[in-house]
Amino acid sequence: MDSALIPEGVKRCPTWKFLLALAIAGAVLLWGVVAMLMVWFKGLNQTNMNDYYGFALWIWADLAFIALGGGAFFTGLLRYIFGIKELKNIINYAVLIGFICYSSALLILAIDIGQPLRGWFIFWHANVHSMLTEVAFCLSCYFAVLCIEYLPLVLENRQLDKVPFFHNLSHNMHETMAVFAATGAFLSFFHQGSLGGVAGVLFGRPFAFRTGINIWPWTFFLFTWSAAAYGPCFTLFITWLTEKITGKKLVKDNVVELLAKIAGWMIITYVVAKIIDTVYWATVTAPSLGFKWTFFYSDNPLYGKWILLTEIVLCGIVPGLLLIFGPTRRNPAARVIALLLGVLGVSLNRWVMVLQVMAVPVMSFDKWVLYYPSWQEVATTLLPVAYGVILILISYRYLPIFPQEPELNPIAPYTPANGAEATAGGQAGDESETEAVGQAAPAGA
Amino acid sequence: MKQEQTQHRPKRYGMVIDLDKCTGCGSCMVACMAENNVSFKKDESDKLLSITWMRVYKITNGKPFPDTDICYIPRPCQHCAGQHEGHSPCVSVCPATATDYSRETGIVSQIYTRCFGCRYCMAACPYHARYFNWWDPVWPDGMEKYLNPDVSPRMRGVVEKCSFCFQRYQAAKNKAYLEGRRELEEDEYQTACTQACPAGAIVFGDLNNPDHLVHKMVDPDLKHGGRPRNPEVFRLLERLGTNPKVYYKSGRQWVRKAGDNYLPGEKPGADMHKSHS
Amino acid sequence: MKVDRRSFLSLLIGGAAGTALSPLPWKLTDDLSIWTQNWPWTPVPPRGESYYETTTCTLCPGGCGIKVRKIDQRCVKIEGADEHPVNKGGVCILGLSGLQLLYGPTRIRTPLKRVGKRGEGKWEPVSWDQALTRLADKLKEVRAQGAPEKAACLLDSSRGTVGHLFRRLMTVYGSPNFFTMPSVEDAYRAALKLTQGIEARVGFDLENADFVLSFGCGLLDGWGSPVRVFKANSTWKENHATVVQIEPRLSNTAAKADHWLAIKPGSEAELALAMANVIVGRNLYRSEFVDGFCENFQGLKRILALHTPEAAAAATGLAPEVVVKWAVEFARASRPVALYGRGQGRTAAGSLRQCMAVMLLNALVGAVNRAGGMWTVPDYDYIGWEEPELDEVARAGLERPRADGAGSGKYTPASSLVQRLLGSGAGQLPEVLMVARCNPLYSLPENGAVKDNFDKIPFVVSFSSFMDETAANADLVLPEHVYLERLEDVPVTAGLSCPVIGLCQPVTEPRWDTRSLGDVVIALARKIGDSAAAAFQWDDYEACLKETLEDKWDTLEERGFWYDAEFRPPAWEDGEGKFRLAGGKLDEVLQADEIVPAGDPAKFPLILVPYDSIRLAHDYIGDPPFMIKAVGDDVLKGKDVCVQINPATARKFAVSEGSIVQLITPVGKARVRVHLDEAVMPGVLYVPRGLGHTAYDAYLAGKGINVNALIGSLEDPASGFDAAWGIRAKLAKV
Amino acid sequence: MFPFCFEWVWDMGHLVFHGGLWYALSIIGMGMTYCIIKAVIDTRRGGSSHH
Repeated sequence: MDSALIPEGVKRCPTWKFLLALAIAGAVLLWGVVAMLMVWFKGLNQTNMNDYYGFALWIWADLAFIALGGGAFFTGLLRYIFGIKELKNIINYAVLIGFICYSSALLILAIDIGQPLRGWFIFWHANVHSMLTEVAFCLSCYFAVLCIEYLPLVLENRQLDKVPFFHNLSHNMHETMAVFAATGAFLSFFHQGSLGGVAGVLFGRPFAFRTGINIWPWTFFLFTWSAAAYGPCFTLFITWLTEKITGKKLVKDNVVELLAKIAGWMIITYVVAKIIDTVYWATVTAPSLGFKWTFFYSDNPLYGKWILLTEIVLCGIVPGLLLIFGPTRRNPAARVIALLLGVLGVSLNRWVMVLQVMAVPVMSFDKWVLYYPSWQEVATTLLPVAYGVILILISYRYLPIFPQEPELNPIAPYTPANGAEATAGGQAGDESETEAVGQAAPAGA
Repeated sequence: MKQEQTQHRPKRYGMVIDLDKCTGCGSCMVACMAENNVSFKKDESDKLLSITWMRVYKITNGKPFPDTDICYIPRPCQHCAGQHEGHSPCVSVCPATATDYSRETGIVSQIYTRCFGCRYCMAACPYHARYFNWWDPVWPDGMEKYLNPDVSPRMRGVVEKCSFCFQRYQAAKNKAYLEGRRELEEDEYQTACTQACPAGAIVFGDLNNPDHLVHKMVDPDLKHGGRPRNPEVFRLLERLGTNPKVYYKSGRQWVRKAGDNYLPGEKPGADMHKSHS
Repeated sequence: MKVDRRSFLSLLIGGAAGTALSPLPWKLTDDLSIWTQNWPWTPVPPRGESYYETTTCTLCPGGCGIKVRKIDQRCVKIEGADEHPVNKGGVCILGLSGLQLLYGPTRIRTPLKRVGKRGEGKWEPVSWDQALTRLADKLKEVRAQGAPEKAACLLDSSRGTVGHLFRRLMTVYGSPNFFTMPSVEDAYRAALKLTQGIEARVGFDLENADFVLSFGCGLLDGWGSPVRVFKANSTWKENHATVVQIEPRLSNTAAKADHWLAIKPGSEAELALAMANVIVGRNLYRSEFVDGFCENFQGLKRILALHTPEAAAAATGLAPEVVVKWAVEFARASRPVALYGRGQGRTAAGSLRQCMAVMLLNALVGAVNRAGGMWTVPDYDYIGWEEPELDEVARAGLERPRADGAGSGKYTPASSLVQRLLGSGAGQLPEVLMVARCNPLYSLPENGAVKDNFDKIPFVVSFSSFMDETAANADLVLPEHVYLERLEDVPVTAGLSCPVIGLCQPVTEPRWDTRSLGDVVIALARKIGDSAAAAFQWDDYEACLKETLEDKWDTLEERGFWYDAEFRPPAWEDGEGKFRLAGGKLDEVLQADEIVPAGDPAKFPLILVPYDSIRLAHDYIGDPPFMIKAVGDDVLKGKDVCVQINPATARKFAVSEGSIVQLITPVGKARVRVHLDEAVMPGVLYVPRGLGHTAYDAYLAGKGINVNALIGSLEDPASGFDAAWGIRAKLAKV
Repeated sequence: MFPFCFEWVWDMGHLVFHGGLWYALSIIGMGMTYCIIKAVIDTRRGGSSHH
């Protein structure tokens, strides 16, 4: 019944299945919305945060989402500025994922603040020396860029594209995309970095504090670098997941492998920098403040040394090497494991830089404090995930996200004419979709 | 640079707490709550959710009975000056300029109506001197009558903290102005906790003024962020470079050592004067 | 159709775009943020003229002068009165919380008559006239039976005009049963009578002492007049005086003392006597005092002979050399003083033997009536009312023995033994009991027995301002003003060295339909009529007060207090007085048995000792919300009180930090939370007083346990005072 | 944000920050303006560009 909206030359699952998937994701979304409203109306007492844990799950989610969404700016940078043409086949999806990540981060920020109705004070009364101000401005601006990057894709929907103005606008935006991508990269460099700076400038928190260049602590650069390294991992991982769920190949291997290779090198260079940073911090910065680095990992099993090892070795060196070496990179299983480890690694890094910072006592007579989130916090964190799933469901169904999809999945027997007919015919299209269901059903359920 | 509102020498209001005199009685905490309209809940036993601008920490030397010893450390906001005047851990991070460092008084203020509750300042403060209003403040029926009109009760969702009873400074300045004076006498501006302390353990005044008792007790090295030259006086977390304006005095070595962090085997004071770049 | 939809959509989109571009969203955004800055449910305290009014705090016996900051008619802050001789500007945590009591919801707003079962909380508001008539009728009924001694009253103390009005009422009514709540001052008074043969109180010239030997006194935990002692402590620090705290637990006092002697609980008297032995044995006593003004030194020597440092070492757990060392240091100090009174000293008088042993130490070093020492301070004598005319019934009633036995026979040293009466149920319970300014149902040890005995009293009247435990279990409540609303004299004792009378004066209009207690007594006497009415001829209480304080009134009104700064105890050289060191009743006291905590050590391997904290009010006043907020999480966590236990003991009994256990004693059991603390002696458990209220509001009620429910009372064999300092206990799984 | 706030203190930070911010904002703004205007013109011309 929605076949008129489905892009030309591709098959989509039947509507009922699509609606079912929407309903499932919608239920999670609804749960999150209930929690969100509770938080807005009753206040932050709905969380398990406290005066020692002013930053907790949500800030972690923000940092993680933005790091994972870093695939958008970095892929854009590679595609439009460095001119790596192959990446045009994945850039759409990178933009979509980035869009989801950033809009989610903004939403969570709006929930996380004690006075959401005054949230705009961060712009109005901005303290330009605060890393968070920089985050807010760059994040908002970059989100605007993401909207600009996502808009032409929306306008390419078959029906919208029929409107001449939309068609032209979309075309023009494509033409100027390099400018936007460059601006996006510029903004991303600063907000990803500022997010790193958020923790790194805390000179009252020796676990987080880093020296650096001028006003920028080393975490500033590490965060940008890690977002560029791990963001594409997330893009690739979600692409793989989408392929598994739809049961279709959507992006050609050469594209995936190219991006994976770049990510691999980025990860390895990042990890080297991270190790240098960690060693310097552990041997110079922390001791100068009176702390032996082992102290930070000494109190409880959660924040033991394992967390540092996991972050750097298991989720850093390992995926980096797996993606650099040709044989493992080309092996789909090894590649996906590497991507997953990368995604976990950057999330773990953000976790450590937010929650472990809060856990460690600074005054010698203070106590370690551990925290677990309330269901409201979990629900509101899953809300954007559900929202992302819904947006992907809709976008995938109605927008030509994967340029290589028709070529990789010809509607048998594929002829340009047949494709045109199928879309016009409607009934025939539905039938061919029924066939596809068989493949998609297990993953979809 | 911001123009000084007075042609006179700027003030650096600070506090010295004699930990050997402090008895841990808690008067300072309640004096503060009463003066500053601090709210309370039915259960305040979770100290991670309990707003106490002035919090009295109980510390121990960790030795077994009967060699064990305890000491109380009253902890108001430390009113850090930071590495360079005004670069307090919290002031530098607040995205909305809702907390500010006064170059006239050295007091770190909090603007409740501007704070939007991001809690970054709380993450930045190593002293945990900042508190968030997780709940709407509710006074039991009738008790709102005792609220002090000089301090506005805070609404849910904002951060609050000790202001060195800034309202008292304003009142004293107003009074002095009406009397045609520009300078305040030492006893004209005292915080509620200083005034209430039954042991007289808290001394408050202008660290820049050599006539004030705080200056005499601390003998601050103003070229080095006000570092105390009196060997019995110390500041909490001196090595972080926060340069607080709350000083502590104790004759007990273990108490002074507890004020900062030291590497295993490191002697207190060895690295006191070095701070990070 | 298609056109319609398109135009509808256009309208919608156009409208949205138009609205977005108009100033409306900006205005709304701005308005919303302004609204959050003025939420109507966040109170805005009204402004007004700011000024101070001075009065006297009566929340504890300390007698501090306070000034109340007011904004128009509202009281907004309590601060210490700078000029006041007791507290010199300082103010304690309870004093600071006073406005929460004034304005709090636990106030009783009008006289109440019980309508449901006792303690059920069902009341009927009645008028003052109805309430007084009902009480007067009840009293007349009892008197008509010819048994006026069956009416009794219980006050915090007999001091001041209000105490005397009550006492006068009981006298003219014909009842000897005027009770006061126990305090260490009772023991000091008894000891003074035995040693010097005078009725007076004890004061300490703390500020001038240079060596303070404290036998478990919570000097920094609320002992005496708390703010005054805090200030004295700071003076000691400045003057480099030595403070030695003798106590099994590292209390705040012990922590701040220069030396902490952790002795086994209950062995204080042994230690004091052994120190006396050392001082005598080494000829370190001040012979000019002992030889000059003391009697029966030989008798004392004989008694002390048994109390060797070795014997004390066995009892206290200290090494004999340590006992000797501190005895020598104490004796060699130039202005030493020894202090008695466990904790705040407001729960029980304690062991007279221990009090006496401490007093003897003072005598041996000559620290009696000397600078820096223990002073004999005459009782306040400004109340010089004419003796009332008694009728036949009254005379007969007064002849009858007191229900608690105090003042006669074995109990001669005591003036009031309310614990004996209400706890042990030793005497005949009254028919009518009037309770004012105390909360016996909460604050007397052996709480369960007290409650049972209370239930047997047919008619209980409370004059409390607050719905405390006693008021909640009364039949009639006649609420008095709180201290900020009333006019009254406050003669301070509390160990002050100089006489101070504070004036409590109203700083605010009464908030509710309450009355001054003095007026209530006068009105009650009038209602009773006959000789009672005749004995209360004042127009009202204010007239009575002014008349009584005639020569001091102007000073009181002007300064808020009357203070005899020049007071010095009479020099021994000038008088005929002697200090008796031994003989007769003294020997009996000194040779009385040690107080051993109740319970079978085999069944109850541990000892439970209650402790006092300055942050926990445990007398008549319950902790206001501010104070409860200041209580540490190592004392109260959620609804559970923490029992302090040494980690070694915890290991032995397999309990760990934070675990919930049953604390069982021979008289009761309760749920507690384990807190490991190196500050307490192995084998001894500590639970604070002041928690476990069932009355008051949700800010206080139901938090922790009332340790009085776990503690029994033990009669001091020499005086009848309650001398229990602890009880045998054990821990069990919940 | 604005120099008329009472606590305003001019320093390098403002120049750097606002410089970067308005640079980015103007590029985004000008880029979008260009795209929209060009799309309007293209549409007026009746043409439909191909891609």
